[in-house]
Amino acid sequence: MTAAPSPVVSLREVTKRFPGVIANDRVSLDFFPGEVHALLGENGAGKSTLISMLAGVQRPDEGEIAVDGAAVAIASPRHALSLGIGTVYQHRMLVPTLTVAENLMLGAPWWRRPALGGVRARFREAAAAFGVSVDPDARVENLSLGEQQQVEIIRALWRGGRLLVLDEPTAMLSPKGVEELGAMMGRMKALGIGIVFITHHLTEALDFGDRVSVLRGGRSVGGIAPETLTALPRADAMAEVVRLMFGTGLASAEAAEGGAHVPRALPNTKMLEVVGLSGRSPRSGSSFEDVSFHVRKGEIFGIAGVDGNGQTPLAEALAGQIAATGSVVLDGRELGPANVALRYQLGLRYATDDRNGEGMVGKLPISTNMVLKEIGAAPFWRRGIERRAAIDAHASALFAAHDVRAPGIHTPVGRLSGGNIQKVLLARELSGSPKVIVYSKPTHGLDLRNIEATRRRIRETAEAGVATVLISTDLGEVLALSDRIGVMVRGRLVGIVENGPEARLEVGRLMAGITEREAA
Amino acid sequence: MTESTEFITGATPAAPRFGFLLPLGLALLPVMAALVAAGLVLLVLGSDPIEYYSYVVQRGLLRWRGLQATVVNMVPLLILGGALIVSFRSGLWNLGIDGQYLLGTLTAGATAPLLAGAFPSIVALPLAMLAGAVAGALWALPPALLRARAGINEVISGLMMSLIAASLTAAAIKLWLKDPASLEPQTLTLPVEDRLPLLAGTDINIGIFIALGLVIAAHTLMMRSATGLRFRILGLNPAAATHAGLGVPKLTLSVLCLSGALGGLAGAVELTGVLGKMQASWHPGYGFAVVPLVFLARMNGWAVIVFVFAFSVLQIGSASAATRLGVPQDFTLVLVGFLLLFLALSEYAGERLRAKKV
Amino acid sequence: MPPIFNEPFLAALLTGAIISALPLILAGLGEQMSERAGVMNIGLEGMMMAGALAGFAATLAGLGVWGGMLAGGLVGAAVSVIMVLFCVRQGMNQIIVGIAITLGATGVTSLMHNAWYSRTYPRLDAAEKIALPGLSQIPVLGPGLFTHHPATWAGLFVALVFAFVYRQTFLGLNLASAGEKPDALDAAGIDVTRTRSVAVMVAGAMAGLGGAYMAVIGSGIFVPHMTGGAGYIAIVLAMLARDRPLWVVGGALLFGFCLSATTALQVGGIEVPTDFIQMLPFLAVMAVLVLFGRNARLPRALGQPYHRGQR
Amino acid sequence: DTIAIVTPEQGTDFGWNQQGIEGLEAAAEATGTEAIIAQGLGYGNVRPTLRELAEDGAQLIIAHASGYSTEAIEVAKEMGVHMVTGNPSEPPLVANYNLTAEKGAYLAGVLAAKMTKTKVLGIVVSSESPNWNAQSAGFAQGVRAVSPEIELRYAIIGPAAYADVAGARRVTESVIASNADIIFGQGNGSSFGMIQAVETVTPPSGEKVWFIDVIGDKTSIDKGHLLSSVIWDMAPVFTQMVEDVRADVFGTTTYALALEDGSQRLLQTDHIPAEIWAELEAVKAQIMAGEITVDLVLEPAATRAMMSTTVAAAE
Ligand SMILES: Nc1ncnc2c1ncn2[C@@H]1O[C@H](COP(=O)(O)OP(=O)(O)OP(=O)(O)O)[C@@H](O)[C@H]1O
Ligand SMILES: Nc1ncnc2c1ncn2[C@@H]1O[C@H](COP(=O)(O)OP(=O)(O)OP(=O)(O)O)[C@@H](O)[C@H]1O
Ligand SMILES: [Mg+2]
Ligand SMILES: [Mg+2]
Repeated sequence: MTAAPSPVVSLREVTKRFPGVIANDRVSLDFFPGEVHALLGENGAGKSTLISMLAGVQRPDEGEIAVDGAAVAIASPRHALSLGIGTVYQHRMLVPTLTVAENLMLGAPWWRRPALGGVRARFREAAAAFGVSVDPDARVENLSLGEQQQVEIIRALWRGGRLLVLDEPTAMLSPKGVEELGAMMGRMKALGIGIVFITHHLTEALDFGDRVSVLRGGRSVGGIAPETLTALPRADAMAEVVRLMFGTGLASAEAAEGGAHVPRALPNTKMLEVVGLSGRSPRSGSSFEDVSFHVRKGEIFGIAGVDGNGQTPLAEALAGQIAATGSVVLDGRELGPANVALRYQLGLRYATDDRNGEGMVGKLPISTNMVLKEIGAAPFWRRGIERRAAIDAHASALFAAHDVRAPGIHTPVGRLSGGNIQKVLLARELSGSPKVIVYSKPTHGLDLRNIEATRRRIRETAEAGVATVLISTDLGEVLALSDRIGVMVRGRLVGIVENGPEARLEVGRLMAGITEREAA
Repeated sequence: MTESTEFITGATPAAPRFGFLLPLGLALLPVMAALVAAGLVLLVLGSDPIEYYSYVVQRGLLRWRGLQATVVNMVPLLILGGALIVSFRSGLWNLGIDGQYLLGTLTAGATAPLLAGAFPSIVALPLAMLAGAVAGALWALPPALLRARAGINEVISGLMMSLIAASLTAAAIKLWLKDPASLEPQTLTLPVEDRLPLLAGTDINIGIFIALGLVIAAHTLMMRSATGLRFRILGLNPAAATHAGLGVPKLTLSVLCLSGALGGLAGAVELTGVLGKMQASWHPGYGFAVVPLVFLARMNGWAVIVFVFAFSVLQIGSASAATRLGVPQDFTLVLVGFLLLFLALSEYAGERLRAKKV
Repeated sequence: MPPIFNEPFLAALLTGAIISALPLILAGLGEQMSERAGVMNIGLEGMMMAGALAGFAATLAGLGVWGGMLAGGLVGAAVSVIMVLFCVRQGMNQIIVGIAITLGATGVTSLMHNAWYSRTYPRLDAAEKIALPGLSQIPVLGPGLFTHHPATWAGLFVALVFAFVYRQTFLGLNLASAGEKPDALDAAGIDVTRTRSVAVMVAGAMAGLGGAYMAVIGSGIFVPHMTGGAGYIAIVLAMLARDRPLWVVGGALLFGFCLSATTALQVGGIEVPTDFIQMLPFLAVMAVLVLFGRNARLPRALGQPYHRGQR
Repeated sequence: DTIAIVTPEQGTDFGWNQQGIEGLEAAAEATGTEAIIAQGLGYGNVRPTLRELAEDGAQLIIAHASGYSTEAIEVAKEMGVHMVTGNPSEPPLVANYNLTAEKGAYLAGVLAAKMTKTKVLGIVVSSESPNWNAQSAGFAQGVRAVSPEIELRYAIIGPAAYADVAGARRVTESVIASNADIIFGQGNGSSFGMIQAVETVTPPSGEKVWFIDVIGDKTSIDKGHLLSSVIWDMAPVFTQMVEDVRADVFGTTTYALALEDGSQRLLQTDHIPAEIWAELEAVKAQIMAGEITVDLVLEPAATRAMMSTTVAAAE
């Protein structure tokens, strides 16, 4: 694949400011046809902002965007589409009350009649090729975030165009899904379409990317050109990227792989015991059935599985957010009916994966969100009246400890970048003295440095005696952290595997559904 | 429970206590603009704007008698403002407020005269107010239950309950509560001397202090207390409320009933303070006067006081200005319309400025 | 039942029911579209008043019933431009602007009436009715239900048109998206502002038509405050019906029939306090809410201004 | 001196408000006093206006809506000003004026009974306010005096439908469709809706429909259907009041519309045949002579009863 000489789209000295932040600072980049351009950078580096200008959602404050060498002011998403720039945004962009098919067709002239028939068929193929089964007539609000993202990717691929921008498209995909996406990007390339590929997984970046560029603090701090990239041994390339992203030596390259698992001896006290638990999420309708497992003091119990297999409802049931049948025993105490507040007091924490949807109140300041689950409790409230000093002090401490990047603790959380919101959320759940923590995709959307930090924290809190349930679609992560691993398929816990050299294979076979119900 | 609520909760990261100063500053310009616009209408009507406006200020503000009327006029509006602050900041849109006000007035009208006969005012009036508050809360209950149990939108049910209340109170008075001595269908009258005490030598009853107290209380509750924060989270992101274990249904019930109680109290205070009796035809529709004021005040209690005061001056002043200059009373509607429009414009400009500062 | 319940009387009652329902239908359909697109139009009452005066004036000036309806629609749309400029384009608070519009329009029309008509109270001739061949011959029901001015049929037809638009066109999808997730619509390449502007102006036009119908066909005369809260009832119907135009029609007819029922009982000499009967339609709505209330969920983005790229 | 009136609506309704205002102006003219008109104040709390008028030097204020009574009496005592209301007199400050025209309505009833061809008469009211009730009942008595067979159709537009023209027209059309060929209509603004109906529809048997109005004289805007009107001329009453205030006997007598001084009378239009008018004059004389007594009925229930029972009697 020879990169065509002249770029499809180029950014020239583009600057974008937001209240309190310079999201992009004189960034210049070229995107070539038939080339996958991997765009890397830590949380808040300005990736999404940059592409939002390509998509016509934001306008540059300074600098210009050139298409085929000619400067254009991209006025609107419509304009962007008409220029052949298609985008899959980091946050979902589907209309929840419309069906998948209707969403796919959105944008046609208003007087026309939607011809659903053809779309259904076409979509089914595409979905199959993608290794997912989503009903084109399903209402989008009933899909998991993962499924929603897959639908959007398919939509973007359909539209084709000349430049395809993907903002963290793999964040919620299964390993198989990621492979498929890679293959598809390959096909697009062959058609001479340029692709901008944003990810936090260096491996993916290097697997699929022909060219790598890195943003840091809003600035473009360099990258690796195709020829160098092909020449360079993988390890060196990896090291180089890490250096660009974080300056020297801050993060080790194999952190990207999640680090290696070290077997530990654990006390035999069961901190959390789940027996025959079943339930379904009224919101999403997805459910889980007859799930049983236990977690010992200080143990990390991983739950692997493709998104959409009932992990979220399971987590919500454990947290007491949705009703469920069966028994959940915490530290020898039967928890009984759903009751979030009580469970929280007893030391059961749930770090949700739906940070914007339910984890945070976007319009409230970071400081308030940090104490969202302790409203009314001392020292933050006295006789029901809030004590700002205490709250702010608490917030500032966590703010620093978790390295949140934002103008200040009074910034509305909604303004933060995806990764930084995640940091605030973890900061809140880890504070205090938890006995059991249920993580759902704890590092999704985080950059390397934060992934490393977060995983270290998960380990430390576990070693401090916290029983941990780690739900993740990132197998590497599960293998890196867990002592034992359960696998969920279609709402059932199809097996539990001791972590070890054989684990990856065993888990893979379980996920593929090869062995049926030989739960330990 | 996934409903648009932001436009009623508004973006309010812990609004500073005097955050209303900016809107106030921004209020002067639009007021001028509105006066000019309405002034043109006056010219078309063939009367002198300057004369009209000076009358309004004269009779609504400068004249002692007028000022008193203005203050008295504020009482129910302020309490209703408090009720709306509670509900709007919680993302619940209690448009049943007029109905709750009516039920409160009716209940106070039915009980106060009897109670005043049996007990000294110091006991009777608080009891009547309590009754009014309870009635208001009860009237808010059906919409609250529908919303809490089945997620049924409270706007529709609220409006319905208001319309029902208008007929129900009228029927109740005509059929059961009518004062036999009066031709007009109305409840027994609470004797003047048994009403809320007046400030020495004025027409102003102590209801104004109750009202001011309630608005500030509502404001503080929402902005500084744990309960208030729970309410606001409910408004800003119900899913988060569930996630944080706040018990959404219970919160919804308490918000709407509290708001309803205040609504009822507004009626009870006005009845025991000024009206003395309720007429079958009594539905002043304060709600729709207060709603825009509360929005303009960005649900800030202090600002609500200011806007309600200005609004009352206008109401009292223009009533007599129209009388004196032969301008039809409905001109006031036009004037208020213009004011709201231009004030909204500046409120919006203010929000823009604020956004820049953050 | 008393002998007075003769066919002409029943016919008059049915006619009355339909005529008093139509303004609610027209305005309600408009509000429904506006809300579907995410704009809460509280100014409906004012737009109806404006339409009523315009329609009356035009017909009085000799433009005929259709001329009056047209004028009403145009003026209603014109008033709604305020809403478009301030709320849709600038993103100002829709409730304040809506109430401002209602107050302003009510006041201005009252002043105009005072200036133009308050000494002479001009009145229009009856709008000529046409009997639908066949249907209008049905005994008892026929004459009342199927003998109306064509504008009445036009009004009902609009409901079907709306239903078609919502189900069968991209416009329908666009409107729904603008109300549920405008950024998604924008990302799909459809201009949210334009979509909402159209919806709001349609709402204004429909409210204006409703007012004009009330003044030109309903009463044949204009007096201040004559819409008497019909606008708010229309808003409730729209919210209740969500995205089903025919529900608006049903709800409005329910109101109309309750009103006629009142008259029937009184004239029949059956004693019922008017206040109670006044409550019936509202109680009915509450009942509907309790039964089918779950459908009364409002669009997620209702009332929220849309600013591209804002977090 | 200064006298003032406070009315709920604008004085352009050819009815209650207009007659009140014109009456006051006439009285001011006659007694050489200054008149202040506060019109269109709605049905809310008018204490502020009353106080203001008193402070502006009005010695006599007419609170021209039954809903104003309580406020008016309170303010009268508070500010020592003479106040006129619909409630019982409390001299020296509060006087009652009972503006009920049951006698005039009785005459109207007689007129209608003699003119109707369908033998069905309609009474349409905008509310069940006492003075409407008095007239409806008076009308009914007048009709009965002529013939027991004639049927009465009594319909209320709504609890307070003073501006509901559409409703008025709808209800009136229904009543006409039930075969009424004369409508006795009472309801300020909404009267115009009734007139609209009278002008545009006919009963099944096709007779011309007549309208009998109350309080004001709409001849100037008639299109040929205005049969008559029960006129309330308030000038004499108001003049009397002013003089009594001067003579310090204010409120010792009740002030009422009377056939004697023509303050309560039936409007003569050229649609009324001369012989019938002559008979009406005779009936009027009998009433004044006390040979005919017209009961004053103010309660809604009692009023409705008069209609329904008679309907039953007619079957
Ligand atoms: N609309 C906005 N309003 C205010 N601030 C914003 C807005 N959009 C982005 N920012 C700020 O700009 C900076 C860059 O955000 P951006 O989303 O581009 O980062 P990112 O590289 O995509 O991070 P992540 O990997 O976590 O998605 C962040 O500090 C963010 O808070
Ligand atoms: N109706 C909805 N409204 C808002 N958010 C929703 C809705 N349905 C799903 N979501 C969001 O999508 C996310 C995933 O959806 P869901 O609850 O279905 O998970 P799932 O299908 O069980 O898949 P997994 O368990 O692997 O996350 C949830 O966290 C929720 O926030
Ligand atoms: Mg991003
Ligand atoms: Mg999920």
